[in-house]
Amino acid sequence: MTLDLRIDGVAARLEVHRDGDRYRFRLGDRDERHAQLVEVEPGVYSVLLDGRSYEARAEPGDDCAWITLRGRRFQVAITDPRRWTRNSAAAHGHDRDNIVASMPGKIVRVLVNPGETVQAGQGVIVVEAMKMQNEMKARRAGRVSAVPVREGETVTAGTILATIE
Amino acid sequence: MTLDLRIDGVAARLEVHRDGDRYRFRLGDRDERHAQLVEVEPGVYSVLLDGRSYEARAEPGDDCAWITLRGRRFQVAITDPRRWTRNSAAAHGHDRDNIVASMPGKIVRVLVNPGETVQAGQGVIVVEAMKMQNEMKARRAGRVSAVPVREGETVTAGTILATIE
Amino acid sequence: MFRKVLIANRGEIAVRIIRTLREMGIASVAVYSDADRASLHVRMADEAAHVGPSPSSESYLRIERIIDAARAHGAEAIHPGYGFLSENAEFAAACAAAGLVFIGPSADAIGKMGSKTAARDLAMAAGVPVVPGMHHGARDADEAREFARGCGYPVLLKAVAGGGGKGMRRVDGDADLAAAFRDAASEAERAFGDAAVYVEKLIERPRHIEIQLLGDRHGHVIHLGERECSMQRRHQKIMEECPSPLVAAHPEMRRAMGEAAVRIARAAGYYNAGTIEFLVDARRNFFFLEVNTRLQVEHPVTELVTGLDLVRLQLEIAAGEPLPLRQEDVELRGAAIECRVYAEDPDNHFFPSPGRIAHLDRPAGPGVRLDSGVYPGCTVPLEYDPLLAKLAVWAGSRAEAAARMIRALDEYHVVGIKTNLGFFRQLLEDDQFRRAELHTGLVDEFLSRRPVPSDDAELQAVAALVAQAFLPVRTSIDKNRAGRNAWAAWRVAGRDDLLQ
Amino acid sequence: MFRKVLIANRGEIAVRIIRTLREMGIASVAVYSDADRASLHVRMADEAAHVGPSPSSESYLRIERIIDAARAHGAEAIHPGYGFLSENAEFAAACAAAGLVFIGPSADAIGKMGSKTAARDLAMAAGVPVVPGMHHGARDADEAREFARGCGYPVLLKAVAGGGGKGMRRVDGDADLAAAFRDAASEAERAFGDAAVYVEKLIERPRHIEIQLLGDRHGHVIHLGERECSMQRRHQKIMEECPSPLVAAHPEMRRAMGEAAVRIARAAGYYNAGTIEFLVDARRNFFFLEVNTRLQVEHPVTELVTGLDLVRLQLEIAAGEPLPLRQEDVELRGAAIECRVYAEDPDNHFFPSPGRIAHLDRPAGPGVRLDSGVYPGCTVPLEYDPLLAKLAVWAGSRAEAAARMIRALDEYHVVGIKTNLGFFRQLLEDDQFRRAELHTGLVDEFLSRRPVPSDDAELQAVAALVAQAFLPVRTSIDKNRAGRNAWAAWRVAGRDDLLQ
Repeated sequence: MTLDLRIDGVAARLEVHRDGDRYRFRLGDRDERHAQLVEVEPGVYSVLLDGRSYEARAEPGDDCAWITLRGRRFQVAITDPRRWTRNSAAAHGHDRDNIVASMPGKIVRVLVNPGETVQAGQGVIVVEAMKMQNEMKARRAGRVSAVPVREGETVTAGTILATIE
Repeated sequence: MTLDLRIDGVAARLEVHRDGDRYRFRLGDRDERHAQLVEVEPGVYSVLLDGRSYEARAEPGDDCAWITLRGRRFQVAITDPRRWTRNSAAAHGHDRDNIVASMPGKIVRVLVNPGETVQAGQGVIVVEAMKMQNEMKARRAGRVSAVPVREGETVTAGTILATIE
Repeated sequence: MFRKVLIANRGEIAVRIIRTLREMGIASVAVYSDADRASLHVRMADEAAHVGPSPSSESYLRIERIIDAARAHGAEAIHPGYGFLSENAEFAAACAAAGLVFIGPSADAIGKMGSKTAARDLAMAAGVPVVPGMHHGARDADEAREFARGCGYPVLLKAVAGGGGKGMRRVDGDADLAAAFRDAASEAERAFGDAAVYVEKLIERPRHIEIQLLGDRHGHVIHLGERECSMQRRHQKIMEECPSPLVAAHPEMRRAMGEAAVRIARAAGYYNAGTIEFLVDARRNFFFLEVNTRLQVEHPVTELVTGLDLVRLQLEIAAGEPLPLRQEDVELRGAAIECRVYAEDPDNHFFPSPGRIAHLDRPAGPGVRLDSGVYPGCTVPLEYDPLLAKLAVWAGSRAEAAARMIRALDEYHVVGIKTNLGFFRQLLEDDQFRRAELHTGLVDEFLSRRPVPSDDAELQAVAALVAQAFLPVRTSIDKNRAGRNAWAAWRVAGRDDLLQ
Repeated sequence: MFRKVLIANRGEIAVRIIRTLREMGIASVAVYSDADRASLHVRMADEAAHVGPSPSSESYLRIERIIDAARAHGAEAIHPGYGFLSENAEFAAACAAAGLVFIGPSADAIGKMGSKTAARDLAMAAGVPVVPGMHHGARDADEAREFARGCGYPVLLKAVAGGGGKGMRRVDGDADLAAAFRDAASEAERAFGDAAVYVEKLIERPRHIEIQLLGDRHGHVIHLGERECSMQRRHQKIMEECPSPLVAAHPEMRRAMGEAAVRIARAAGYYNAGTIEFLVDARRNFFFLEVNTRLQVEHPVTELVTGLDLVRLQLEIAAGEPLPLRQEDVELRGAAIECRVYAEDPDNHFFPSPGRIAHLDRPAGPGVRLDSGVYPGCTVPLEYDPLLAKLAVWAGSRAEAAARMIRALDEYHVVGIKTNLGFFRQLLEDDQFRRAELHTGLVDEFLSRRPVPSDDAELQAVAALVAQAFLPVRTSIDKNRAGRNAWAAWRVAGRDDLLQ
């Protein structure tokens, strides 16, 4: 069968034929490969490819899987045309950068105002969680388009703290 | 609710009232106890009873559960009247002792003949498995009522090799 | 020896203490908050007492509740571990008042040494060099600025009651001082309930090297050599070594720093385990930094190299026994390294990453020691320090120990939450670390030069193959199988819901 | 040093070798039979080669397939582990012929020492006392009986090609000899493809103490002290110690036995790692028993006490490097104990208990080393030796090590198959073991006096409570919850089916 994948946001076509735990597959326009794959523990896969042994761990994500092997992490989604367009947009949507709270916390100080321009690495907002104050920095230079939180406010995980364009 | 249990083959009545992870229970005619129980991992239970902390592991058996805690192993079954009679019979059926193959193997030598009397610990049959020869001994003295296997025969796990009465 | 001991702590250190208690045939009593009912230390202890709601201020920091629990369970002594009440003189005194043995130094010694300013006076009196700094908390930003100008920038703002880098700020000039002072004070207030902050001259690119002390209640004090703790992020140790590569190359330093540490301990009438921290500058001068009047997080590296069990020794000392060894009996063999494994996201400002551990593979084999407080399926609570485990290795040499740590990290997998395991993996391969050119700023420097992994078509192909096996796919051929695999993944989640 | 090494073995020893290879930056090639595709050593290796069907006679014992795999993967050397082809001179020669380095002694030395009778001649020539015995396999039961009468009963029948107690029988008089000879020969035939059996005088209640040897390819041979291996069942070691309590109490024995062992090795031109086994009688006389020309199962206790990595040393020696240490550099510190964890049922004649491991909790923490070949959900195959793991502990003294082992065993849980963990737990608390009054019959004596656990109403109550939570119950109130829990259990099973 043939699958449309998105690997770390980049579209790729996977052609795969399975016979028990043996696979014949071709990723994009690369050569066809032969591999053997066994799920040895739930979400843990042992893959033999050209005599090399790989152990990969899979976690479910939103509409995707996170695959970890040899210390590397890959986001892989199986896409259908409709979803593809949306996701590819997001994948290529590098024109804006949201600073997001990765866990619940309290806003201690807001260091920038909407409209200001910031340098990469410049402090944007100070959040306290788990008894530690963390200064969230801008990952890239740009203009602060939004700071939807106020000092003293408690935020939940996933809350957008600031947006840089 | 009240349950008829069989603990290591002995009948016992368990009266138990549950409120979340808190339990009020009475085993047989003992005093009522208060305990807290949490399944911390699948089949692994943390029990707090009178301030003491117990960790128990449960495995499914035939019509019963095997409970291991503090190095001890208990067989516990929840019985209904019909099953109860059958099981109690089995539980008390100490008048015959089957020597059973616990895994596949090959009969190397049969050391006794039906009708012979054997002493506790006397060798009855030699089985070879996993490259080791194991002499199966009589657990108790008695008369050999049956030896349903022949030398050279391969047996599967659970096969009765000899019966002592 | 005691028959029953209560551990006034949680997580990996509670588990580590329970292990030695069990080996000594002493019954253990765990304490737990609402968030910790299913935690490993409760599962492993012989007895357990609930001491309140999840916030530590309402449970693990409540002196009276801890002491009531010890009384109710008939414990004769209390081990405070590290953090929480471990350096709280009031708690030590309360234990004594309740007829319980506090496994640590006297309340008096904690009082003398717990305050950084008082401890510095003590060190100076003992003829040990100290870093120039204020002798008391600054009244306000102005007084702090005044002193900073006097000794010259850069300076450090530090919490008087502080520890673990909390309430600490570097200031490079007048301009930043006011804001830094405000942040440090508020952080100190939150962390220690005391906003007092003082100023100290900052030594550039120093090493952090500390001496492990051991003293019995009969006046006998020895040291167990040093630990190199220069690998820090935001003033928090993340990786420690024994011996210090610098001291190993200059053994006379061990003798000098060890003797200085013992002098300070004697001057304070100190007993049980303790640690004297020093800063060492580029010319190998050492300056007294502070005292930790408790067992250190990083004690395993000293245990691996000396062959001693520090918790066992703490218990013997607390029970009034004399030290079983003299200074000349202390022998260092080989090299040990420890990594502090945190639930945090190195790719997102090292932000804490609490949550449920869906899958866990632990390293083992030759020379690997894991002190862990978690298990597969457990939930890492939001309320506490996100230390999951300490991974320590021992080998004949530092290079072999580093290689062994990399091997162990490769065997270590935590699925469901983010950890800093991969970060350590990179750090251990850093040339400057391998050359042992260490200083407390090395980790931050490394972060700026941290290598970006290159694309790997081979791994990408394997990932694609695994993903198609793992994800449910809408095709006739693979429906059942793929569906089943995805199910498996969801069953893991579903299963863990039962643990709530 | 080699760039890539193939491991001609499986299970825990393959995993243990892979770990050192990884630490040395050497790529590892695993081999596997049909039964081992999902085994841990295949998961952990960098590369893997299939070498045949499940029976070892068609896979792990197939010399040409192993060598083909090494060639196909570009390995430069082969580590044989223990068992399988590790003491097969033909295999060592075949490696050499194929231009591969055999990580072990020369084929010539294996030939000389592999045959028990030849090895005994060698020992006698080196002036090392031996147990009276035949110098060749017995033609038949009559010749065996003749010799037995000569040296006097009791005697031992032993396989000429033997090892690990296979093909070994005790005979107390003429009457039993014929049957025992038949059994020993048939077992020897099956185990080694050689039915030859010889007779040896039996020393009553002996200790089994062995010396670890290490020799480089430049004629330099040293010993790493002894191991006490008297804890045996059916002539198989189940628990080993370093140092031997007897030798620790009489250090002159270490020197005498060590020098005797080195003399034998020199006489045979022996290099790489090897072990000389001795029997020691009640008057502390020692007799040469046999040579093991490979890494021992129990090597971890020597590693823990000497601080050396024997597999690393084996690789360095095989690569032609000189020994990195002299005899006087070998230092023993503290005490180590190892338990061989088997899938077997102590309550049913220790019958092997292969199958699926449904749940696995592993011990960790201070002084605990686990060398395991299994993981949760894996299946222990029927085809091979049922050794699951080796649990070793180190501590400052033997008593502390024993207490630590008990603690570690209490943390170790294998659900789904039977193991001997609980048996070790009892054995470690046996007075005779604690007093270190060891001999090779101690375990059998212990089995006859093995304590029967008394009823415990408290534990019974807990078990009842847990069972009602675990088992599905036909009542309205608890239906869902109980149902769910039982489901959880069945899901475990169902999940594991995916692993087939």
